[in-house]
Amino acid sequence: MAVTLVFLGRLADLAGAPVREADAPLDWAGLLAVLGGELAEAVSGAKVRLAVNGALLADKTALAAGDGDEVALLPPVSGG
Amino acid sequence: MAVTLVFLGRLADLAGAPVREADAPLDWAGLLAVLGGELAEAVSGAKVRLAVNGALLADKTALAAGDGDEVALLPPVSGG
Amino acid sequence: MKDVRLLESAFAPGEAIERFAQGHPDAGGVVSFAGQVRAADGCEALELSHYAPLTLPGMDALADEALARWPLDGVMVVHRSGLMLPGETIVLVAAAARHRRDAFHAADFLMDHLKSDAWFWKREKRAGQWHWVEPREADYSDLARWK
Amino acid sequence: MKDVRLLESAFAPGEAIERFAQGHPDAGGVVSFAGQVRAADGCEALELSHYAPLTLPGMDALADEALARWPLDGVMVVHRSGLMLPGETIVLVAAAARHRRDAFHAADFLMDHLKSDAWFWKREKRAGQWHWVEPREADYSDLARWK
Repeated sequence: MAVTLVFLGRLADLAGAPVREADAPLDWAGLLAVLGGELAEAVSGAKVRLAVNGALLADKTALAAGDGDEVALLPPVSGG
Repeated sequence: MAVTLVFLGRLADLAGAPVREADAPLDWAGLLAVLGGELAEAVSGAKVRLAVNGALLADKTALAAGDGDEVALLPPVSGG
Repeated sequence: MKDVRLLESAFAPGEAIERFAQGHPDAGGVVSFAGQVRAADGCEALELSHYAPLTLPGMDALADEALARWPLDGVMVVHRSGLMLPGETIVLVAAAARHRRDAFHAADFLMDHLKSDAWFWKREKRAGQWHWVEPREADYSDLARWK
Repeated sequence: MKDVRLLESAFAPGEAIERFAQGHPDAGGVVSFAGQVRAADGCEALELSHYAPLTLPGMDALADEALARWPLDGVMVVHRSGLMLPGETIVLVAAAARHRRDAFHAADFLMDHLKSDAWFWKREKRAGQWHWVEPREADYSDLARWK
């Protein structure tokens, strides 16, 4: 079934939408393949982090998302 | 005629009133004589300053007040 | 003690500060910082997005860290999200403490973390075009002071 | 730009902060400090006296010094005198600046000077007795940081 990808900040612009579905299971190589091109390159950047169901991954290349999981793609933040 | 002495903070308590008149002309020795006792001692303390007509004296022992002058006796401050 | 809020619509910072100060009658002083959308520089609008599973929990943990680091009577952290116009308040932090230096440090700490270490993404509209804003170098060095 | 006031009666700090922030739409942020009479420690009332020929001119010169030291959009210095009850605001300073660090420094600077280098005399009433308050050692060392 599906993994939900949530794109934040400028990654949502690159993705063309804030949310996208991907087939489960999904690992880091699979994520890059699904994203492709410019978006895969952006997500590979050292400052972009991943969270699965609201839990940050210390090592994003260890991604292992299953059916029903939500993967958030988090570029550098800027608040205040 | 007269010099007006204005006592601030705890000096007003010691003086028993916030304002007192003294004969003009008034120098440092004259001021201490007019004040007398505990009040003269308090005013001699290193942290007490004098102002004549709103202008602080760099050296209070150089006091030279004339008729109509206002001499303020200023103990250590505490605001905020 | 701890008031942490993520707001979707405009709010009055002065009112929030006053309520916070009155809620901490034993504190000698309250330091606050209010950040607003600047009218200068041709900024027409600002939009802040966030990620719900991380943003409010992160703000809450930040408030707890400030409370643990300094002897405070209370902290307030209020952050807007959504679309904002010039003059609107983006962020408001306040710290109440017996001694003012603790309150100054805590408010400073909270702001440094909200600027470059909280889950918000900011973009500005200039001449009709949206531009993503990333923290300045100074924001990262400000943050590093607390490590 | 510069708002310096010596007030004889109670005022609402939040309102003053909000008006100040709105008056500086080009500033990115406003830092404020509000000091209030603490409800704790058995303080029943507080009285601040001042010496008119020195006090307001001194506050005004202090505000000018802050404006000269940091790139600020504006400063506000409001100080009460007279009799105050627990919960009432004694002092309020605010600084508006493009960069928040300048505003933090200016507000901190203003408070350190108002605490131990402005022409006010403070006494507290405890158990029906008035006691003069002098600055703490920490207030003098805080002040020395700016020399």
